[in-house]
Amino acid sequence: MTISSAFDVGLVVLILAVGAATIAMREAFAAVIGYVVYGLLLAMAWVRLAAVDVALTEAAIGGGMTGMLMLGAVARLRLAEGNDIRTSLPVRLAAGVLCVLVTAGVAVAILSPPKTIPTLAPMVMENLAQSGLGNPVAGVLFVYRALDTLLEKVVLILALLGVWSLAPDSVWGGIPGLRVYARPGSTLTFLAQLLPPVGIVVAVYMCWVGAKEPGGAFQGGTVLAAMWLLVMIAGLTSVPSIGERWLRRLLVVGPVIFLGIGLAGMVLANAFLAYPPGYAKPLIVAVEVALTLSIGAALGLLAAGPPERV
Amino acid sequence: MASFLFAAAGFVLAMVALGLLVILRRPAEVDHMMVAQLLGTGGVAILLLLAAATEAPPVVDVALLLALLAAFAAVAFVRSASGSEQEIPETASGG
Amino acid sequence: MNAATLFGLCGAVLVGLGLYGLVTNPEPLRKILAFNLLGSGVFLVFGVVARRAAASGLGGDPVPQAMVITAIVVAFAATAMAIALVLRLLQETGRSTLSADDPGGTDGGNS
Amino acid sequence: MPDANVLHDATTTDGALLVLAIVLPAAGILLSFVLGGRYAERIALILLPFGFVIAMIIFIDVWRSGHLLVYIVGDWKPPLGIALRADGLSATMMVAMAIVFCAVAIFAYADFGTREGSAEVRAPFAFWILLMAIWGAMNLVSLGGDLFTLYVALELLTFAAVPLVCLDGRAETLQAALRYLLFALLGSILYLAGTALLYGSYATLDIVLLSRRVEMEPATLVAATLMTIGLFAKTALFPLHLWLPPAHAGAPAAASAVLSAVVVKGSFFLVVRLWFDVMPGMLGSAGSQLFGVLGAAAIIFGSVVALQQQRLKLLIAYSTVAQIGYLFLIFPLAFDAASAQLQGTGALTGGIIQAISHATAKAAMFMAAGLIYAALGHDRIDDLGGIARALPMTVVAFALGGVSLIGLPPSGGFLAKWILLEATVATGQWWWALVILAGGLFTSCYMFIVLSRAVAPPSEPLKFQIVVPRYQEAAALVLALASLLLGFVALGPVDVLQVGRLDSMMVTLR
Amino acid sequence: MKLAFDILTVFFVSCGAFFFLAGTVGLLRFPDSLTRLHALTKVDNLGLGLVVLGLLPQASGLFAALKLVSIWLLVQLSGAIVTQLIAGTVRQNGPDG
Repeated sequence: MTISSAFDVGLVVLILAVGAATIAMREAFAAVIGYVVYGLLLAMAWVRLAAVDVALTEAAIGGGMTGMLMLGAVARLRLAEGNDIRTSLPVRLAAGVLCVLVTAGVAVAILSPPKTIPTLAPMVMENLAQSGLGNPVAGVLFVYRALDTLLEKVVLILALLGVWSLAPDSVWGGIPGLRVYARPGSTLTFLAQLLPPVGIVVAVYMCWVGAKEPGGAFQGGTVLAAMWLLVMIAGLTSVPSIGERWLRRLLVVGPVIFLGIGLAGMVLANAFLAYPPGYAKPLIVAVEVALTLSIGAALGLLAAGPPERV
Repeated sequence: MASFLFAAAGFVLAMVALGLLVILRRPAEVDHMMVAQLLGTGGVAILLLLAAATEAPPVVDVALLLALLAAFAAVAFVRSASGSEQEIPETASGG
Repeated sequence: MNAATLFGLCGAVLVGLGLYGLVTNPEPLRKILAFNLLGSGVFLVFGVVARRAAASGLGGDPVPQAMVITAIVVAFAATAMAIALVLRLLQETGRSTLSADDPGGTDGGNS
Repeated sequence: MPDANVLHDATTTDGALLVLAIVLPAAGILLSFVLGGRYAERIALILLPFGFVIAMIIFIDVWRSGHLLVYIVGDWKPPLGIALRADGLSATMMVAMAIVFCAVAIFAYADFGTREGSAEVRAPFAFWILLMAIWGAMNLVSLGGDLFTLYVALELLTFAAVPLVCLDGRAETLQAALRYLLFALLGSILYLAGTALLYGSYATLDIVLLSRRVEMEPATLVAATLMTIGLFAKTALFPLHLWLPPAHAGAPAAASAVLSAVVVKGSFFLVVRLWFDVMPGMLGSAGSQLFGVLGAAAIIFGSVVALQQQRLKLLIAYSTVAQIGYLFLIFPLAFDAASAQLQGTGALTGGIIQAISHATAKAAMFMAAGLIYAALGHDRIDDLGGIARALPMTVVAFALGGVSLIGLPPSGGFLAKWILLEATVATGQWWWALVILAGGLFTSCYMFIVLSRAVAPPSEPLKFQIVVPRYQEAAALVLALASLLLGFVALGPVDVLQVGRLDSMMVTLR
Repeated sequence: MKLAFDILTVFFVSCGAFFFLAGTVGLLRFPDSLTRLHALTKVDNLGLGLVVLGLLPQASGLFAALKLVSIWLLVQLSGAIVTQLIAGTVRQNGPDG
């Protein structure tokens, strides 16, 4: 056994232990902490699977944003009444058997790979040059399977609308109920002044490097969202009300530009979401920049929750 | 060289795991908040070592992102653990 | 056993763990957490599929990797929506349960 | 009739219509979101008829030419890229759904219309955007030629449907929405797990390419099982139906109509795609019988529980549980023992007609129930007396919807059940015929209970909460009539459902 | 030259790993939250610093080296502030809060 595979085994054991603890833990707060740790470990697993793009996304979303969301929820749920209902033993046993079956099924599927493992990697690389991109994952996201990426942005908008629609009628168009932790002159204020400039630089870097190397709109957007939330939590900027014009525009600018370029492709290139030869890279970069902003805004507002006050 | 770096990464991973175990076994929430700290430093170190061991420079970016978000997560921890009553605007339930 | 298969089995176990938590845990927040665990297990399966199809000088097949990125973002959006629902339910009834025998509003005067 | 060209792997003329069918709703959503206020309503009311026109053109194209319509997105052919394909099934579904959407839009105008000059209001703004989202998602479900694109479509459907459930913000509906969301998420993630395994084995998720490549092997079987369970959870097939009744009964009437008529059909359609198109030879005799048993259990269970309901909307919701069961009877009936394959003829046609007739009938019934609720301020079945005199059009719509559900001629339900019964005879599986007939009997029982209460004289003078607009009643009635007259398509374009089917069969025989 | 670099790397990374060990021991042994916090942050940051120092010889160029150093600075800075924040919470809620 080489050192690297020993590392992998250790990592897998740790992932499973933390994952199991997250499920088994009594206290919700501890479970959420476990989940944040789990997100970090998973990012490492993605590095080991040679999927740095995914590792970036997982580190940013899986650990950071989801963790923040859950921690906020746990803090509020502490006010809830105790929940003493326990699932009965037979149900748990049945569920256990079911889960073992599912695990076994997936394991069998993984342990019996086809004799020659099929792959699209050569085809992706062959055609990547004409788009001018260097990052194959970005190629898949914005060239070959651009339709999925575009529609997924619509999903994000819908999810945000779904969250907003939970507000009571009286506060529609009001301010999301993000819990702020403002204490003027505190260390948090200092952090919130210091970190965002760095974060913005990192986001720009992520977005810019995405065409060539791992990174891109998702990762950059997530960093932007985290920084925005930080500034809002520290009370340095107020949480915007959801009726603001600029906010709505910011949210849709990415998908709209994406859709527009896609439709232009029907005229200027030969298909929907095709790029005119020679212009592919600048167009994709434009789409990525706009998407970074929109994703940042959408993720930030998703974490901020439905409006709670006017 | 790669094996040494892997071994170092594995060692730091083991230390982080041990630290986590210790922290999470304590009842005080203040201890729990240290998790973010531990992950920030330990995780970054592991990822940097992995980047060097596998000669994959983009992995450094993962470490960069983690460094940034660890601070963010720590704020979320502190916000969540700090007394929930005084900050909540009047619309929230309870209180 | 190579690294890819190892992580694949890890993914399989995570799927089972997440499913177990989703079915048995009565608290909605914990169910959401378990759903995320389940999701990450599925994503790992994608990662393994990508890794073992490495070719053309790439560490893995980029197509499944791109799919995972899409799916992670969708999973986050789902988590956000579910948590918003749980919190709203809490606001409305002072509790957060899914049990059918509890129509909610048992202590409406709380807030 | 379908020609011998097996795979039209190039964009066909009029293929751009398929893009339009997906882009139009997407653009509508984005535009409404940014313009806000009343624009959401205006945009939806303009775009939905367009959607109907597009669906009709696609349908006529497919019917006339007997060819698939294909669009290669981004000019990247599968497996690298994504193809959109319209076969007979998708064209038919799109037209039927477009009709339901238009009727729902008219109906909803009363409840979710905003007054001139008023500020943006929460429920209407959300409703119109979500309606467009469901429309777009259903088009994508119908046209998507790639299993991962279909996953995105499923998620679109989920994220649009869940907020509709709790649009009025009551605690019960929030709870129902949360439960629905958890079920739906579980369903999507299991589906996603299946796509991962399929990709691992065949390096493509394109439906046509997959159908050529799939082999009987462990990974494929596990994948198909996971996907099927996930889709069952989303379709609310017994015993994974627990989320449906509270969610569908609690939503506002227009939303209930969409949820019950349209949304559950989306995941059902994917089950059909998966088993009839991707892997027709994989289900096997035992598997198809199992699907049938679950369907039969749903019919019996749903009907029996529906009979015990005290409230009208819950009764209709449980009736949906039962009617979904019929859709799964097609699997044992379409199974051809000789070739050990699912045949895309007879029973499948019956199933699709059942899906469409249920969509129209159930939407009409939920609308009618919503009007009754609005007029009386309650929907207790025992206190419905006198409503037939007060709202005759509504009660007629409800009754006609019931006629289709029971399966009396000339309704679509009759045609569907007739085809299914024929298939039971042809395949010698008489026991499914018993289930179909028993289901019809149960349905007539609960319809009789409701209607007999509705025509009875009121125990005390009725106090109306609001005056029900005529056009709302008309919308429900039109849908009910559509369902009633659907049976006459037997004389017309039933064979359109076969377009594209023969192709995939020939592919698998190679 | 390469060998000298490698020796440097081994030396500094080993030292860094040792400090991580020390941090964890501190976490185990110190009696109350504030001292544990102190031990953890100070010592682990030192450990990370040494690891970064050890990896500098392996960096592929000036930009990569700069990135490594800036990551360390970022962790250092934010770590210091976050420690303050946590300590503040301890004072406010009491050590068992």
